[in-house]
Amino acid sequence: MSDQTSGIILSSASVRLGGTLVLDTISLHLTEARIGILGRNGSGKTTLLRVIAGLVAPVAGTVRIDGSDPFTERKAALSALGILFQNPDHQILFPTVDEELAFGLVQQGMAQPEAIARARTALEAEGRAHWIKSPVTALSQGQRHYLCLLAVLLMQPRTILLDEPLAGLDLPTQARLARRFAALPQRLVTITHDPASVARADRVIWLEGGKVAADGPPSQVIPAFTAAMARIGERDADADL
Amino acid sequence: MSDQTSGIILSSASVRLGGTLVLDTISLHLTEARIGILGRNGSGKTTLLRVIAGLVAPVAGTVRIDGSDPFTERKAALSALGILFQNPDHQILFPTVDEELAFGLVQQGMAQPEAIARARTALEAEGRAHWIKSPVTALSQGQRHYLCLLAVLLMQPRTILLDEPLAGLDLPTQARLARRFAALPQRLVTITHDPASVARADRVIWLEGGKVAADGPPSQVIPAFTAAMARIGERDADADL
Amino acid sequence: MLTLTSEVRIWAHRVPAAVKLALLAVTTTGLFAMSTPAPLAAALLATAALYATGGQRFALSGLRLLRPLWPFIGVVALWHLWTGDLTGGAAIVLRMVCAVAMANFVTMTTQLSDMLAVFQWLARPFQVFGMSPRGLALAVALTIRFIPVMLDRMTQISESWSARSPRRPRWRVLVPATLAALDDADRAAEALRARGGAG
Amino acid sequence: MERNLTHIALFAALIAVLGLVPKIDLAAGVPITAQSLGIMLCGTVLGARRGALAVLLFLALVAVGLPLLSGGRGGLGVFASPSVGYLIGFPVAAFVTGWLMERTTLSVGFAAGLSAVIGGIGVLYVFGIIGMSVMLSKTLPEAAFLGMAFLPGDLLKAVIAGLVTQSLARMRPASLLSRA
Ligand SMILES: Nc1ncnc2c1ncn2[C@@H]1O[C@H](COP(=O)(O)OP(=O)(O)OP(=O)(O)O)[C@@H](O)[C@H]1O
Ligand SMILES: Nc1ncnc2c1ncn2[C@@H]1O[C@H](COP(=O)(O)OP(=O)(O)OP(=O)(O)O)[C@@H](O)[C@H]1O
Ligand SMILES: O=C(O)CCCC[C@@H]1SC[C@@H]2NC(=O)N[C@@H]21
Ligand SMILES: [Mg+2]
Ligand SMILES: [Mg+2]
Repeated sequence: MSDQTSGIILSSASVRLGGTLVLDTISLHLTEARIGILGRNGSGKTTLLRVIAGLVAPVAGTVRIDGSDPFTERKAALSALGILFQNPDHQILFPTVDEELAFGLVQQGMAQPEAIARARTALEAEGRAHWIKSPVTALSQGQRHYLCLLAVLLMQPRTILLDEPLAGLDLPTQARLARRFAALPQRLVTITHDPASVARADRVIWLEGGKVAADGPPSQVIPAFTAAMARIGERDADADL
Repeated sequence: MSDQTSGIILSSASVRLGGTLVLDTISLHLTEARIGILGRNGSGKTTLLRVIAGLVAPVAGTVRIDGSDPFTERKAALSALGILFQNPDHQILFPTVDEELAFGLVQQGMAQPEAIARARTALEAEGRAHWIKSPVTALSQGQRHYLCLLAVLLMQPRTILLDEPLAGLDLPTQARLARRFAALPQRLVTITHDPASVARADRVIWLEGGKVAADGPPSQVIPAFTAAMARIGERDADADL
Repeated sequence: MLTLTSEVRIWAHRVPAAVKLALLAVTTTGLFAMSTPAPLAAALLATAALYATGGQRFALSGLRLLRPLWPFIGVVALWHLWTGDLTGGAAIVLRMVCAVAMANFVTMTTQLSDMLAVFQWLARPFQVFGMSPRGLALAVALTIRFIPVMLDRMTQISESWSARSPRRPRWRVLVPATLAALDDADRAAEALRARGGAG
Repeated sequence: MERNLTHIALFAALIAVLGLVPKIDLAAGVPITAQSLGIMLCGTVLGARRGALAVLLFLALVAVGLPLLSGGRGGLGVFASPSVGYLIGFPVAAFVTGWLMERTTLSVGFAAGLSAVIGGIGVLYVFGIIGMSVMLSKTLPEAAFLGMAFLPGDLLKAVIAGLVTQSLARMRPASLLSRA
């Protein structure tokens, strides 16, 4: 694969949801190992993730992941991308841990018994073999988050998209998950409204009203973002709150 | 009302949910204006809020708000306490802003037209008169949060319980809401897992496994909490994640 | 989730689910062909014997499953005492109790997954309507997964109501609850697509 | 495709959750239950096809042994009980309710209430009453007499189905698949 087509490429991509233009002619070529997407509530971060993952189609422009269209070429997209949604309860589809873990593998063409066996091996490797038959409702929120991560990792995607991966978790759990993320060999795209959590990324993109407001190394983007947020926070603008 | 009975009093209160003891003989007398409740995920913070608000009954011990039992004396509890739940989507019950705001007033015995008029006045005072007929779904998450707060304030409770009031909101919105909270004359009980947001409370209570682990001024409780969390976060304990 | 499959394992657990279901269909049809109490009583005795082969604990839990039939037996008895047609009444009660007990026996001795497999096989003709067996399996898993989620949501919504009202919410929770179901459905669809879809 | 599937599954779950509202046992062995409201909502919100499939899915789960009928009942036995007519009628009722909802241009709330009365009461009662007459060996008029005990409650449920559907239409018009 040439350098021209590898990575995540958006060319003048726009997304319209329920009549409003949520992403407005975004062009990006993402190849770095650790990418952060910063922005306020409603700035279009989750929508950017969804269009990259091929969950919505752009109304204009194109999206290519390693050369293929994630919306139409689903098989290719599955091995290219995994997503960790913000809320594990929006991601978990099955009543028990083993079914949840096996599902993605079966989707990739593995037979169910083999998929279950692989899920078991993965859990054992993580020291959590006792989870295998647990109902997902018996896991705590942090544990459910972790389960979702395992399910994504099992599918061995080359890139993982994380939507506010640490929101709502307590500090020790945040620390542990952050360490786990840091150790992953995959490319990570992390969405957040908290600049601190992308301070060590290779590249940070600041979204504002569906457009790219800034794009560069964290040392450059984060101070600008923080200053802007502090400025807005001081005002008591009606429209925003 | 004597000092002995005013405020929020829990005497050896225990709460059992689905067979597990979630709060274990808690005794507290809360009279301060700004109270913070800190704790990890699953430590029982939300359950403490629910038992104080009379939404669940303790299996042992008693709860008294200004002398009355919030579980059985609902009328008294409503004027004593308002709650801002963590997720506004679980709190908003009506399709439009005016209905949502008027609901609590009608429940307190006001006639519907008068309640709607009061809702309108309140929105005007906040510079948001244009919201009055809006469908709640047209509001952003921060705006919905704010709507919930207004709905609680309209009922003029003497104490407001806030469950993770800033979670998931962007920094400017957090700054504005925090200012709004700071300006309220009511007693505020704020639940959080983030020590920074209760640094300026009069009193901080640290819950751990359904028991009070520490109770005192923030200058004393917060450093201990932060240190403990950092210590736990460094370990990679299986059971917790 | 709790199922009605008995935790006391007996010989009938080893009989293939399809065989049990086929036998059940035949015997139930047979029951409805009988109209006098004597053969029906014999059938009920045979059913009782079937339960007895599972031991006391098994038989008792089978008896518990018949409890919802009591009011029905009462009304039929009264009705037929009043009309004087006692044999007719006896036949109705015997047939009902026997049919329900036999069906329960199959339920109690069949694993959920085995039962589902038979249903998937039976659902194959529906494929022409665009319902794949795989889709059915997915839908079943999703429903079981979301029942507790939805219950939680309902509790939260009623608490939000109770926090502002001294009255009970009653049917009013249905609006936000249905809305939550619709939103959950949209999010689950997306999560499904993110991992390969329903195809 | 995925959206159809998840909507069907979530509404099957909704019917199951409504089974936790306490039922009232009546002498004829068929309880007064909130689940018939769930049947109506499947039709008014999801429309004919998806609504009926959601109900079929729910019934399949009951049949395979999950205790999802009101009062924690389930298994194959309930299909040999006096309720069987109603159970068979459930998917048909949801279908007719949804079909009417899709076809009328009346205001949403009114259309939903009316569809629920015709599909969720009229059509359902035909099945239910025939079922009771067979299972209880009663004549049709006798069975119909027994079935009338449900009428006040079911009319109330139809009104609720109308109100709920109307509120949904106001809050999230795009979600009302029966009118999409
Ligand atoms: N289905 C929809 N119909 C209409 N507008 C939508 C829809 N989904 C999202 N939006 C709007 O698109 C904008 C961007 O939404 P998005 O979820 O991408 O924001 P975000 O940056 O992820 O915000 P947050 O930090 O709150 O998660 C928001 O203003 C939202 O209201
Ligand atoms: N209905 C229930 N049945 C059984 N256990 C429950 C129930 N509700 C809560 N729990 C358990 O009680 C404990 C405390 O729950 P609670 O919601 O009060 O925690 P929390 O401190 O608010 O956590 P978080 O920060 O995640 O919101 C958790 O371990 C939870 O699993
Ligand atoms: O739970 C069951 O056994 C199935 C019950 C069917 C009950 C029918 S639905 C229409 C009518 N209205 C009620 O409230 N109950 C019956
Ligand atoms: Mg988002
Ligand atoms: Mg909580």
